[in-house]
Amino acid sequence: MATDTLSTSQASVERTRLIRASLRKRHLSEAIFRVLGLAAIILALGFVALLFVDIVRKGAPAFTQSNLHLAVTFDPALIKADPAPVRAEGQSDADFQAANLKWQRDLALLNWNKVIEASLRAAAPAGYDIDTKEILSIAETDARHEVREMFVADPTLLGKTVDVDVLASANAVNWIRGNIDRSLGDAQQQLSAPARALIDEFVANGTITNGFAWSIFTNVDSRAAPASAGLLGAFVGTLWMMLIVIFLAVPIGVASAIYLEEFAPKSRLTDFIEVNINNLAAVPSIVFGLLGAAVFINYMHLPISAPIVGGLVLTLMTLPTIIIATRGALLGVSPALRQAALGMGASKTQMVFHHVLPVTFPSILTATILGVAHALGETAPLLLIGMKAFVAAVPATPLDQATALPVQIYLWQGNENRNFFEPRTAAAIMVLLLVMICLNGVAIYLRSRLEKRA
Amino acid sequence: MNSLVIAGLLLVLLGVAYQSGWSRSRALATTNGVKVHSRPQYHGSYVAIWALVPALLVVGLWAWLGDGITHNFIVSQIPVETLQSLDQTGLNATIGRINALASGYGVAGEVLPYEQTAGDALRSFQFITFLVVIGAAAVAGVAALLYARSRITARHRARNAVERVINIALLACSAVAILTTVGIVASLVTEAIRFFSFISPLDFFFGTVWNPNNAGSAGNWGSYGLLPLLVGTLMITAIAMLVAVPVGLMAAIYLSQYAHRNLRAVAKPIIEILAGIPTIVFGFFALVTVGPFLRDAGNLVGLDINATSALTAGVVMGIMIIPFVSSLSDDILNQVPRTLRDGAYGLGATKSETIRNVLLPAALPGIVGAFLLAVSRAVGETMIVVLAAGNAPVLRGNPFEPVATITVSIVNQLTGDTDFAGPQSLVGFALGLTLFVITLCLNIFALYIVRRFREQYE
Amino acid sequence: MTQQSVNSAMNPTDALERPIRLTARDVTVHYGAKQALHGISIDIPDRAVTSFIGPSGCGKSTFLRCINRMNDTIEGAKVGGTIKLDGEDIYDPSLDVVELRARIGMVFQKPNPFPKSIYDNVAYGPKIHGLAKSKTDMDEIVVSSLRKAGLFEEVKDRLNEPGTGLSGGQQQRLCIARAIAVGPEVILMDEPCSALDPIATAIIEELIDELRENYTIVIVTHSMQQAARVSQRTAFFHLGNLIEEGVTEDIFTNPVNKQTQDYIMGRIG
Amino acid sequence: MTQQSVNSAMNPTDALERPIRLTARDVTVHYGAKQALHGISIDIPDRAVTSFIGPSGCGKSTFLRCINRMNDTIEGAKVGGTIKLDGEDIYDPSLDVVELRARIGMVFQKPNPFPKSIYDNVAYGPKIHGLAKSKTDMDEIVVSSLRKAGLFEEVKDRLNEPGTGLSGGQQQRLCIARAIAVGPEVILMDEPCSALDPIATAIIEELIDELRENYTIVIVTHSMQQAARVSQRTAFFHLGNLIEEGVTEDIFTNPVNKQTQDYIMGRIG
Amino acid sequence: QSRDTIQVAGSSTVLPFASIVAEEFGAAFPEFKTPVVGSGGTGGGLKQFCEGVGDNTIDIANASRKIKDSELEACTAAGVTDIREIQFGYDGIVFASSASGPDFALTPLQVYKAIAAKVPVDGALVDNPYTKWSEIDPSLPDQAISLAIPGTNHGTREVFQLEVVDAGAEEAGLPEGLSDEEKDAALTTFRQDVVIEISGDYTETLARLSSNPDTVGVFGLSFYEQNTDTLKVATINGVVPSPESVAAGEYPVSRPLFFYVKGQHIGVIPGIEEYVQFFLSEQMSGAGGALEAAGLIPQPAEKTAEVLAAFEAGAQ
Ligand SMILES: Nc1ncnc2c1ncn2[C@@H]1O[C@H](COP(=O)(O)OP(=O)(O)OP(=O)(O)O)[C@@H](O)[C@H]1O
Ligand SMILES: Nc1ncnc2c1ncn2[C@@H]1O[C@H](COP(=O)(O)OP(=O)(O)OP(=O)(O)O)[C@@H](O)[C@H]1O
Ligand SMILES: [Mg+2]
Ligand SMILES: [Mg+2]
Repeated sequence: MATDTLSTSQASVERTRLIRASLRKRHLSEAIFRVLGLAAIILALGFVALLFVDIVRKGAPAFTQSNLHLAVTFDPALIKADPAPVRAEGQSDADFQAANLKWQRDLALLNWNKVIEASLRAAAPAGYDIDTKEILSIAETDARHEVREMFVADPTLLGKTVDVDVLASANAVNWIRGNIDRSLGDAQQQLSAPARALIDEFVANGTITNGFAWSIFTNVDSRAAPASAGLLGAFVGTLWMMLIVIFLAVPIGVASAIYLEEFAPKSRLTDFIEVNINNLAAVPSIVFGLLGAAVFINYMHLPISAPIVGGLVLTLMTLPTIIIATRGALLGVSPALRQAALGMGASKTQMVFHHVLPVTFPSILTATILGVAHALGETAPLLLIGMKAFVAAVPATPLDQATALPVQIYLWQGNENRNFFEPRTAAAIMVLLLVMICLNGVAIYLRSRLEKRA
Repeated sequence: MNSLVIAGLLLVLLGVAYQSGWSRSRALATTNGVKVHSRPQYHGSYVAIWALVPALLVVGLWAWLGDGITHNFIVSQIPVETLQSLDQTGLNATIGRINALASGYGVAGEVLPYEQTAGDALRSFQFITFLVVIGAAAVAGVAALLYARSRITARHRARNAVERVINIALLACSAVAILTTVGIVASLVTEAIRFFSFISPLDFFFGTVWNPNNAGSAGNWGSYGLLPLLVGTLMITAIAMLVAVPVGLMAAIYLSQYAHRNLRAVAKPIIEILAGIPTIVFGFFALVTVGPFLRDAGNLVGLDINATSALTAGVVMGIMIIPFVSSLSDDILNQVPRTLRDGAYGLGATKSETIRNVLLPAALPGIVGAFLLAVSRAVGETMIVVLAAGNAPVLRGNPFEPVATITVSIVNQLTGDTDFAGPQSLVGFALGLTLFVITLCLNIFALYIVRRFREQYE
Repeated sequence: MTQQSVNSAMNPTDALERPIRLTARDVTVHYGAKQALHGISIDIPDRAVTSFIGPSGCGKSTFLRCINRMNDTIEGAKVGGTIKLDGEDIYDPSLDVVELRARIGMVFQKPNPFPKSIYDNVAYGPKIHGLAKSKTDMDEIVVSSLRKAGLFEEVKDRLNEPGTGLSGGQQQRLCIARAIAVGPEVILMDEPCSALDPIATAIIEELIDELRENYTIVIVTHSMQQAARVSQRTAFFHLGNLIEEGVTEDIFTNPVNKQTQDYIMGRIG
Repeated sequence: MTQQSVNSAMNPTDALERPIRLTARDVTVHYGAKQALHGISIDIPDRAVTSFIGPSGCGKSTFLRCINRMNDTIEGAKVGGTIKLDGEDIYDPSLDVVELRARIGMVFQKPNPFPKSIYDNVAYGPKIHGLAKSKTDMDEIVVSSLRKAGLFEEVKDRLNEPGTGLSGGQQQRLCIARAIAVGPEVILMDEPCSALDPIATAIIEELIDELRENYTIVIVTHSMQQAARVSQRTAFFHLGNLIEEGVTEDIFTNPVNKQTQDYIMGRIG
Repeated sequence: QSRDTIQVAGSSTVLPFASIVAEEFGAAFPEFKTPVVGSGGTGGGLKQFCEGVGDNTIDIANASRKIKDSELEACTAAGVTDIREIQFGYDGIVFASSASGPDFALTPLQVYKAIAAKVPVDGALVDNPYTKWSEIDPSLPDQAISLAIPGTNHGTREVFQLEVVDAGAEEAGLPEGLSDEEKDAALTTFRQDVVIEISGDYTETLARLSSNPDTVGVFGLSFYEQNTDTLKVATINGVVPSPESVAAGEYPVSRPLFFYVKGQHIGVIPGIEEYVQFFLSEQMSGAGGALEAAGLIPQPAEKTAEVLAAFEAGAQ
């Protein structure tokens, strides 16, 4: 027994020596592994940071716009139109409307650019040598509509001079911001030399100032007047689609999850449905676009470019996500609760709707918001159902033509006036990301709040 | 308009029926004091369902048969001699004209007198049938209402009946998923078959040249070889996985095994933000930032890298997939039972040894499944490729050169200036079908592996 | 604590004389391929406490769940034989199981109040069964049920707080109140005290003793002491068989069967 | 089956005379805010089996895990006090925990072989610690460890099959072999038989009895019978405190403490 | 109640022009809503156009080519019988290279020699031997050949094929006695090493230029005009592309642009007639009009008057 002890203790000394010998190497490889892991995290976080910083850096300038402060004179010499119709005694509504419309149309046919030109010239140093086309290139082309609408609204302006803010043109902005290298020669600049000089003059004397670009949020897309292009139309289009997704995908998704999880007998059919749903969740989104084009547009003849079709396609795309998440949530409900309900004499339906569903509500809500957030950013399927259209209006119903935020981003990034639209695209992305992050934030907040309450 | 009227009437019917069932049940309970099987709400719903279904059936029947009946009516309005002189296209055109007249849209050219009378007749026919349908629906609904109401007794099991209906409705909802799949397959297959009537499947699946002719050149369709697109897709996918897998997997390992709770609480959601960023944003990022950066970096080391290339798209797609890989891996690592980890620690294994020798091998099947899911996502990704891969459908192996993928070709062919009835745009559906089949196989395989893995540790 | 309840237990023979409420004949249960009960026949008397004892996994809970058809909700469970409540076959297909469960209430091992207010917990049963005509009706039902469950005094000021906020013993009494609110004839309890501390256990045991005056009670317990304390009749299960059944005192002092003896002596289980 | 192993247990006083291998003084453990151990002091003798008993949740496993610093791997666990192995503080920051765990092996409640072959399971420890110079060395270690664990004969023909394919009892012995292969001085076992059937349990108990000759063994068990059968010393834990500790026979026949008495009589737990 | 918004879809080349007109139309005519302009390509637009008559179908299809007979048939079969073609101007296609690089003065022949896979040398087709522009013609820069041309999904490709490649090939003189197929192949097979086909938009072409500054790319005139800071235009046959030179027929690489109006919708959908008139008005598609600023090459006023007259005649 004693020798035995001796030999074992010798063996253990030897073992300890062996173990110690390799320890340093093992700890080193441990450290390397750890550093690799940390590097992966830093890399991943770095990507996020890079992406956000890059986009914000690019997009921030687009949130300022260059305003041109003009003193516009409604010169009767330029505005040769009949006086606004006044409602005559006994004139019918329709007649008055018609007269009014005719008056407006006559006004529209006038060349309001002359008014703009005159006020630009008035703002320029006396006797500045610049031709009509060049000087008009400083103001955005929609300035004339703005002035005309002022006049339509208030015909008494005739002969008066009022201060009006209009947007500087996209090319003027490019010049002011240096989006195009200012040292390039005449041939490579969008604006002529006199126009550029005049812009600098305007900036110096305060005729052009920068302000926050509310127009991005309040205007619809524009091609004729790029500087006034905004996101409102796309935003509302997206809103319609999201409403459709919420009102279709959520009830249908939750209902199918309930059926599959609570009611469905285990059969071939339900297995099949299950496999199906799992697969649908991973079908590329563009395939849903093909489906939408073939079924909703070609077969069912729903209007093209309409949020209703986009909403339906996104609904089908979001459904599996919601179903899977809801089933997960239902699965997590404790059997004790179910038994309690059944034991009380609640029917299965009552059990589900009175007890199980309320308990899972937070999870379902979160899954829904995340699903909707995902649908919100989806672009590819929308391209295939014609939502790549140019729509200069806010869609009033889901049947009206519209684009969506991500599609608007896609359209803007391809715009030929790249120097101007690159920041604007980044700005649109910032808006989209903000909406996205808000949705995710709301999801996280709701989940934590509701879970605490439960 | 018409449908609004019908919907409104149905709603009224619904309300009336519910109310009558409810009050009947209420009356039963109060008058003779017997115990009523179901609550009044259930009786109300019961009668409402009974009333609604026949009414809906009538309307649905008309929606189904109405077109045929109207068609026959129109044909009957065309004078026999005219009818005989028309071929199928002519007949369709005439019917179109009559329809247009009836609906108030004008028609081109002279309106023949018989067309005018037919149009007028059609308009009144449509009005009358509309009234008849509404009437029939109302009669059916009310009759069913009365019948259902008469069936209400104390022992009547309205709740069970209503619950059965709810059950069926739920089943119908879950059938939407099947319908979606059926819709996808049907729409892809029918259009793809039309495509294959132009181009032989052999040329499509094994062709090495992708050069669809432009819409102008009728007859000569061009070549539609899938391989350049497939190779491009695979190349980008491979690059994406090369970025996403090491980073995602290591990030998951670090976060779940090493990181302090606070770091995890911050880093995990931030990484998951990546998953929520729309792909168009990644595309833009790739186009204006990553691409030029890679090009300049390439110039520095003497590599000729295109700004828009497989590399650019692949790297950015890899970044996009990182959270996908990391959260799936995280789940799967967490599913490996703690006892296994303890076993290794108990033997004196260091943390990294435990992870490398025990955790990862045990989690391997699950992780492979997760990677396959990530692959299928990369294969189906569109917008990054549209913006950043350069759209060059040429068969080549250089990742620094632009490539095209299946998805991007679908977008190009379906939104470009292509001939809508020719293979130029139909090929989009054949490509979609290919994509669908590829991702389907990947998914089924991945789900199978993941499920097997889960079962192992259940 | 136990002294008093044992004292208050009625004379054992008393239970035998009471009319039979529930009769089970040859009840078998299969879970899939596995047979959990091999033909159980037993009579359960009115207004008395019958307890089921036996080693873990012997089928006590399974049989209990047969009595209000809770086994219907378990996938793959198949019940054979007949169980009659007042002579009416409860597995008769024309019988509405929901109605049955309103007549045969159940209390579970782990207190499982709904995640609703205390009031709503108790009111839920009466609501779905349409037992209250008005709000005052309902208030009355809730208060009297809570009273019967001996919980009213403790919670009367916080009826609108969630039931899950109560202590374990209170939760279990809430579950009993909830079961009582529907006005059942039979109450089944599956190890109602196993998740509770001794003090809460004693309170529940007292409560059971009181309830016995108005309800037929069947209780599953893993504690022989508890069975001895609260029940008038005891049935001993083993491996899916009903080994022995009779007046509690007899079973504990004078078991006929060898297996019962072994169990009571602590030699098996 | 138990007869034999109780017989083979050495004379109780023998254990007292053995040198002390492990000493714990005032060991406390917090899991986050919750204190799981309230100052445990105990001496554990060399080459004897010491068993920890006590009701569930009393901290037996927690204390066991302190001994080879497995608690380090649990987030939020904080250990106070000192534990010395052969006079060396195992919580000394300069001590390498990897090396410590090679000296103090552990066997867990649920058999947890790695999803590798039987051979690789046993070889894993020697491999990472660099104990085998050659393949033959390794073979030798594997075979002798399997032999010591009494498993070799049963698995010698399928060393390359996965360890997870063995029966529960074999898996547990494989885990013991795996622990032995590293040549530990102390072996900790946390309810090693609770997942096993009686026959496998008996085999493991016998094995523990054999291993005692060469190793210091600490075993947690929930079965007092098992503690009586295999251990020379017994420590009784309750609510995070070490209530009583001493020669097994004394603890069971003559407990000093009232709580110990209650536990042994089955009144608590 | 029928729709009150005009719906337009079709060619992406016409899209910017139609968008501008739509916008201005909405601004100028208070009684009409702003028309919606979708894209989807000429084919896609005509497909929707030919789907039938009614609310669910579009009113106007933009096209960068004439409607094909097969498409007309489809239209007729679906009841779209009154189709009015409006040609409103030209699209100019330019070759442009990096602004910092040398000037290019190209001819179709040179371009053909640069891109064709096989070129005729002494009456036989041989593999294209040229690697530098200067090898094709000493007047061209000593720079490696690299060309980014529009992919086949672009309408522009058709003009490029017709006006540059086919014209160049004719000048080069393809060998006699080629079968139709061989001839077709000779005309449509390009060198894969130096020719890049761009399936994306012009931004993509521009990206290629910035990757490889040696590249000469094909752009729309308007795109070039907006990006003169990075691009430099090449002359063709010595003619500088400009609205004037195209309109005068001197610059060869251009094509007419169209839109098709569904006559049956006139008078039902409000504003169609006005839209067409407005589109063809001086201030829009005329010389100096808004569309010219956006890159449209106006057609002669007489041609416009003719088109308008034909439209209005149909509208009776
Ligand atoms: N849902 C089920 N599916 C399959 N087998 C089951 C199910 N429920 C119980 N069993 C099996 O049926 C047998 C009887 O189970 P039961 O729960 O009735 O036992 P018990 O006597 O209540 O035990 P305990 O005292 O542990 O609660 C057991 O062997 C159990 O494993
Ligand atoms: N990882 C942990 N985190 C938080 N609390 C824990 C953790 N592990 C154990 N505890 C708590 O510490 C206390 C002691 O637990 P321990 O596992 O040591 O008990 P035990 O005596 O082994 O019980 P059992 O016989 O059930 O295994 C218990 O209250 C337990 O809930
Ligand atoms: Mg039980
Ligand atoms: Mg333990």
